[in-house]
Amino acid sequence: MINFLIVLFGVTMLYVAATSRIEAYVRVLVAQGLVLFLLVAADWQSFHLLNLLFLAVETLGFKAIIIPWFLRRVVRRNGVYRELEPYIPNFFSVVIASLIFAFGFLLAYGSLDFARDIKPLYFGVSVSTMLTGLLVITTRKMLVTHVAGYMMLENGIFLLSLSMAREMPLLVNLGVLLDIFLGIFLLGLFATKIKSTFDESKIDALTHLRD
Amino acid sequence: MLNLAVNLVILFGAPLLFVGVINRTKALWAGRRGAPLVQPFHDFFRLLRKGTVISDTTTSVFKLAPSVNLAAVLLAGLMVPLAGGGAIVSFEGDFVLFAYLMAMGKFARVLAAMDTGSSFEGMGASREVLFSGLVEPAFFLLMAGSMAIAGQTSLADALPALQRSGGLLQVALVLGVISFFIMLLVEGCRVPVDDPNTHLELTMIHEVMVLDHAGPDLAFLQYAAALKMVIVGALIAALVLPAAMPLGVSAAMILLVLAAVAVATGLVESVTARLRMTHVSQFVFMMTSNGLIVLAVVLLFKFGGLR
Amino acid sequence: MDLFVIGITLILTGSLAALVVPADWKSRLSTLLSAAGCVVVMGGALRAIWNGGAEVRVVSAGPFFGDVPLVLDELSAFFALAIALTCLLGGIYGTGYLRVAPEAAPARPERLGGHFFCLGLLTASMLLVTVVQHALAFLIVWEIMSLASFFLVVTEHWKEDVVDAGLNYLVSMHVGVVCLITGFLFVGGRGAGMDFRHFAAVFQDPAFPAPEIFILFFVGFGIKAGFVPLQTWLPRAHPAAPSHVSGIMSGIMIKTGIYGILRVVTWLGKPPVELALAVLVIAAASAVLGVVYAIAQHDLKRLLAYHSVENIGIIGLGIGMGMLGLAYGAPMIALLGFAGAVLHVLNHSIFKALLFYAAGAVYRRLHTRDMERMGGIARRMPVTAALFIVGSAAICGLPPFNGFVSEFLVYAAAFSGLVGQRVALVLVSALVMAVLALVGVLALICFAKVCGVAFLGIPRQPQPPDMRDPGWSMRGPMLLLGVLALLIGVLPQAAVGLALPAARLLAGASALPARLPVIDLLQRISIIAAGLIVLTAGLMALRRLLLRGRPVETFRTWDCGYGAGTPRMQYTASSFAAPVLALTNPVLALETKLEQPAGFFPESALFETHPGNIFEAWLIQPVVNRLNRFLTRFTWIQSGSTQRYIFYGLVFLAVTLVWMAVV
Amino acid sequence: MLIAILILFPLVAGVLLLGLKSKAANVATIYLYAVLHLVISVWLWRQPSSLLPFFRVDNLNILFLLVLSVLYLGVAFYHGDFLKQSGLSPRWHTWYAICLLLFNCCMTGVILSTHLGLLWVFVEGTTLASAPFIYYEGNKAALEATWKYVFICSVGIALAFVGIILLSMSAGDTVSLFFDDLGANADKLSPFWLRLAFPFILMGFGTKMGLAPVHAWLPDAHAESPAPISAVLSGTLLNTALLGILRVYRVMDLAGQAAQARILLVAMGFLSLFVCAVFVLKNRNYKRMLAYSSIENMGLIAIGTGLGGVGIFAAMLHLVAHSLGKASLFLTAGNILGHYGTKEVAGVRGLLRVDRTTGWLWIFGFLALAAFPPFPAFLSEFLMAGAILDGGFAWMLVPFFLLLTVILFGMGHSIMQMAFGDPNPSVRRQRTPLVNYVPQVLFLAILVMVGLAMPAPVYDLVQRAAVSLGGGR
Repeated sequence: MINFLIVLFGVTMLYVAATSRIEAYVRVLVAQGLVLFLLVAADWQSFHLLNLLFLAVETLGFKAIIIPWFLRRVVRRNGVYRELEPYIPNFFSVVIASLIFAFGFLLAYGSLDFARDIKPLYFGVSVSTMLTGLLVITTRKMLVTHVAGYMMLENGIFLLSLSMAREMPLLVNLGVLLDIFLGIFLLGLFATKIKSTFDESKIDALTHLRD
Repeated sequence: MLNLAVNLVILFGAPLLFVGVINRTKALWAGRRGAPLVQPFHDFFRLLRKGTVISDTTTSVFKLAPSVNLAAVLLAGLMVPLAGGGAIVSFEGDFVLFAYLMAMGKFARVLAAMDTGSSFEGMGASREVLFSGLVEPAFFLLMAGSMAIAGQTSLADALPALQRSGGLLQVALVLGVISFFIMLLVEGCRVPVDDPNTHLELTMIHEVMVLDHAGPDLAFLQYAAALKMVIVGALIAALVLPAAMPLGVSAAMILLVLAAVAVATGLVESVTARLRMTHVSQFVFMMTSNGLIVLAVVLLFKFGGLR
Repeated sequence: MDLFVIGITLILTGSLAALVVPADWKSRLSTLLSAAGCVVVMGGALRAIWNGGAEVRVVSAGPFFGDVPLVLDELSAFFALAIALTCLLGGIYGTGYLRVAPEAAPARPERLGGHFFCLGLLTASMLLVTVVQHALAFLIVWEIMSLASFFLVVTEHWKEDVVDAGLNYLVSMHVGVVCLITGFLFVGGRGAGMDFRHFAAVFQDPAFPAPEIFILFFVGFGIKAGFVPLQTWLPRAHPAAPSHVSGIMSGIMIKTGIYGILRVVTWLGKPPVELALAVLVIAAASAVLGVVYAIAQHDLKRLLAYHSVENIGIIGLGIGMGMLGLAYGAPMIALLGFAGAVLHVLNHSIFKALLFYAAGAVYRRLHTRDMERMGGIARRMPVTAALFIVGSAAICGLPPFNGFVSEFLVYAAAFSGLVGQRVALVLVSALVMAVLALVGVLALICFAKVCGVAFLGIPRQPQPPDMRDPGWSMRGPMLLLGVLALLIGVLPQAAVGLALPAARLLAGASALPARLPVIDLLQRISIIAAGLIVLTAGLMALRRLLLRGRPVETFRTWDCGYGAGTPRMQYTASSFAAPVLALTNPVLALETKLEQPAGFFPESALFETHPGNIFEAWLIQPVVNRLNRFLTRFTWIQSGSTQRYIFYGLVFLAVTLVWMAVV
Repeated sequence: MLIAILILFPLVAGVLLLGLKSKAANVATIYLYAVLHLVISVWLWRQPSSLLPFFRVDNLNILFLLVLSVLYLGVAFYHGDFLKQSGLSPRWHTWYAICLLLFNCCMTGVILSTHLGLLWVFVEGTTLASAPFIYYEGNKAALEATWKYVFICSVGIALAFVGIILLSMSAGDTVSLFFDDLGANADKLSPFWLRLAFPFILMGFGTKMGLAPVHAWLPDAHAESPAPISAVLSGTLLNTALLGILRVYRVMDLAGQAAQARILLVAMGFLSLFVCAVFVLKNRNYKRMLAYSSIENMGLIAIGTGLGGVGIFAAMLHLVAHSLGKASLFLTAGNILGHYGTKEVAGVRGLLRVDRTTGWLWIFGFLALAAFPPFPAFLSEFLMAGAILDGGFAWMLVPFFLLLTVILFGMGHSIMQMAFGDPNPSVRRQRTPLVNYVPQVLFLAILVMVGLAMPAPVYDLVQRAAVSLGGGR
């Protein structure tokens, strides 16, 4: 069950790498939020109640609802629905993404003998998620995509922090903190300022400071 | 004491006679009878008796220069080997002082020339410093050669060594004589370097530098010029004459050599034309190349074992 | 040593006073104090030289630096003497020089505070350089010296060319100090720590790459001293600086580089012959090229700056002969060579300062350094002109002035090598003599040109009404320097006596006899020098006698009967130098502007020569350009695109992760 | 207790100021906190203490703390006039003050925290608190700079977090993330995870510290933010990030895994030197130039740390030298901007004629950074070169000094062009009160004191810090 969820999580990343429709990214974020929630719920016994509630709010409310809703609003307002001319064709990004995943699983496998008490699958998927998130950021041009990619990176990290089998509330909560702070901050800045200052929300608009 | 006296006489008496000989030679070669040998003495004393005309642009440098020049050359003269195989003043490395005293004289002459603000004299000065400048390194190379052989470092002791050792060094000797002769032509401003009795300022060197001097100043300058020729002539004598001779003989020999040199100068002046200014430096540089060859020969002789 | 410390304290208080006291007292008070300090230091130095042996005082300077030894031995003392002398006179001259307002900027007295502060700092740091024997402390003092002089160079910072000069100077000094740092670290790394007194042991340890490190030091100190090919800062900085600063920098500051080299020589022990030869080659190149470049200049102060390169070359020849003597175990040659070098340091500081001060006096009146616009100065500024001519004669090494003495010592080293039995030594000595002669000749040409074109003849442009000799604060130091130049020339024994202990220290020649034969030679020289003066006087008297009662008229210069000669018809500096430049063109990178006169009545014609500098053109510029091109090839790094920035991170992460995981 | 004041004061004061909305109160608070900060830091220096298990003063961070306080004091006083000139509305004025307080609070937190996670939180806090300043000018460029700053640093921080997770993996469930704990049980850590963790942390905090190749945000941010903030950013923020790296590096060292970490640090250091050399040659904007030089100096510190031994001492000394020197330069740059109204080098000529004090401060600041005596940067670079030589990498001296010389040339060129020459007559000398000079003079004076005759206390400070990193003289 859990493994299925994790694999599902990974697959969503492949989908992200494949598609060029921005709303798809948003949906993926929703899906990932749900998956993470389920994962948290799945080993509920390793968290005490307060912590559990906190995580639930974070995953379900924040990751799966608020941010996607926010991003969608931005997309709607911009009226830009597609990630046109990415730096590399989607085909290649799929290839790279799959390579990344292969690497991730290899790493997981390699880490088996060092692993004191982590879940290799978690580990592999989370690492590859993070890398794919970075891949998305570095290959796509729309700012909103960047935010989405960053969120995926966050999800990967969240997954990684979950991958510690033993209870690590501190770290997990720190991860949550990270989400909330920077997520809000980035989005705030992005939505309120950049759109009003720059007419189009392509990243190219932000390449004036150079030497 | 006697030695000193004889040498002083030679040193101070010979110059004007030297010029006389040269002029007489030229005259004879040109088929004229020419002026008597002592004519230069007459000219000299006539100049001394005259008043003088001084350019209104000049400063006291102009007045001072002839005396400085003459003093420097006289003192330089004290170091050249003369009769009795010794110089009046002689110590290790005196050749350095000798060369720099000559240079001091030149410096004074040149400043005096520049002081008049005449373009001709500037021209002459610029040529003078260059040509007689090219002489010095060569002179030092020759000295180096002979010193290396002699193991002595004063003019009087070093120069005779070349012909004393004989053998391969005859080459060096000949080259040395040639070089010193060139030096004489340059220092004395004779053809082919310079033409003492041209009348076109543009082509003069020494003569144009003294254009504005008159009276005693001119006398000093001309006497110094003649003295320089005698000094170099004496160097040649020191090269060719065997060192140890009784005083009288060597005095006679030296006068003989000087006369020969004067005649040679006159002949050269009669048979050759002056060189183009741009070629003079090559001509003078021959002396440097001679110097290098002499040095090489000496090294081969001393260390290479070539005899 | 006590006197030394007291003197330096006085100087420093003087320089600090310049900052605090009210404006109109700044120059007087600080100059007074530093002058007093200099005098005290001279006293200390003289005592140290006469007592002989090294006076040591160890200062403990906190946990970081540890104990800093101050050592005043014969070498340090001699340099300290020269430095104090030059700075003493330079400071006094400076007060007068700065009183006249520099053009284009009001010399408001409070602006001078910083200037005199730097002047005092420069003096103190130079003096300290000669005694501090702790690597790190030495470097600090050294750099402070460079900085102080840098600020003095940029005194007139509103002029555009100053930017170039200042930057060039700063960077050159940095390159130099980098070499020094590396050298000291190499030595210190061998367990010697920072104390110079342990360095000799390191250098003489066979395992230690002494020659390489010596070269490192030579480069480091040579940049300061101005050996070719690293002298490019020099002809820029000296013209840019005010004249008293030029005098001090060119007269003595660059000699601290010489001091450094000599100090390293004391550690070196018995150098390999190749090293000595290398030094000789560099020195010869510096001497010849320096003077050749000087001949090509029209800027009076730049010309003098190039002559510093020449004289550094002569000093270098002395050092080279000395090292050669050490290498061949011929103490007498070593002694003479080093003595010549060390004495020439003092002599050059005297006549070069004199020349710069005279040039400064002229500059203050004419506000130009271009010789082609001068001429006829001697008639309005006779004292200045006379002193400049004296300086010229001295720098050309003409008797009866001091330049001849030190050059004679170098010659003496050469001809003592000449009579030796080693073929290499004979050959090298002969060549050294030839080079010295050549340099002397070229110097003579150069100064004949300067004196003739700038000071004698007719003014080439209308002279300002206030065209007269400077006031006593400027004239006094010049006169004193002139007298010194003559004095050392006529009585060389005393000066040589001061230099010999240092030379003995360098030559390590305890074997040598107490009374050296060279002293007798100096007796003869001083007799002849005196004779020259007396004889000249006699001839002048004779001349007057002859002319008594005879007509002495003045008339215009002979002009071939063409009655309308103009000042512009005089021989120009360019034309005077042209024959020489024609011969030396290959090394000059000379660019000539020539506009041939055309037609029977040519409207205009033009002939100008602008000397370049081959080392700059062929050695330094290419390197700089190549580096520049290489670096600018990487400007894509900062392309402004966020993705790319993050991509760098990604790549870095990937690489390091793999590396970490694999290795 | 004292530490509590340091951390809590800004929070409380911030709330109050929000209520008051009075400019006077804002400025007063800024001053008060600055003074308080310095007093307390000095006190803590004399008597180290700790708050809970989470904050403590030890030999390493006291150095950072003191630098922070001294620098912040100067900057705070510079603000006195700066805020008056800025003409902010009371609301924004207040927010500015609050952000400043929080920013400083977060940096203090980073410095004092004993727990890796906590340190990380505070680092993140610094990003948040400082971002508004970069947007200060409110134009496109400012926005772009802010976006890059926030986004790139966020990614970096996130990766640092990954590093922390990996580290805790290697720690297993026996060892906590307290530095002492990690240090004490370094042998129990699993090397594999440790080695995986380090690159993440190095990159994460390295981004914040501005080490090449993850430096890219730095020039933009430092150029866009107002002068006093640039001073803080460059003078202390970078140090705090460095502290994070140092803490982890120390753990690696104790765990015997440092070999590669060292190579990484040195490599990044040289890369930073290179980047600076590339851009300082052709720079047009003098604030960007200063930013690049920050990259260079961080690189030097990284090199020193990587070399170990004396190198670490040199790095710590260089940290002091750079912070104060760079801060004074940035503040001076503020004055220049005031006079000339442009950040372009080309637009500034004859500074010495327009405003002598600023001109000389500009030059001396440059000399302080260009490692000329009597400034301590000279000593640190000397020791660094020594460390390179001791490490047996003599060849490394060539690029080291070559790059430094290029940088000296590049910076010196711009600096002198600006300081010397004749000013454009249209340039008007703006009113500059004393507080715009005093801080720089103070900083430079401290530097001269340190560089010329390093007092024993300062020496101990640096030496102890170096020793606690396993180095020192």
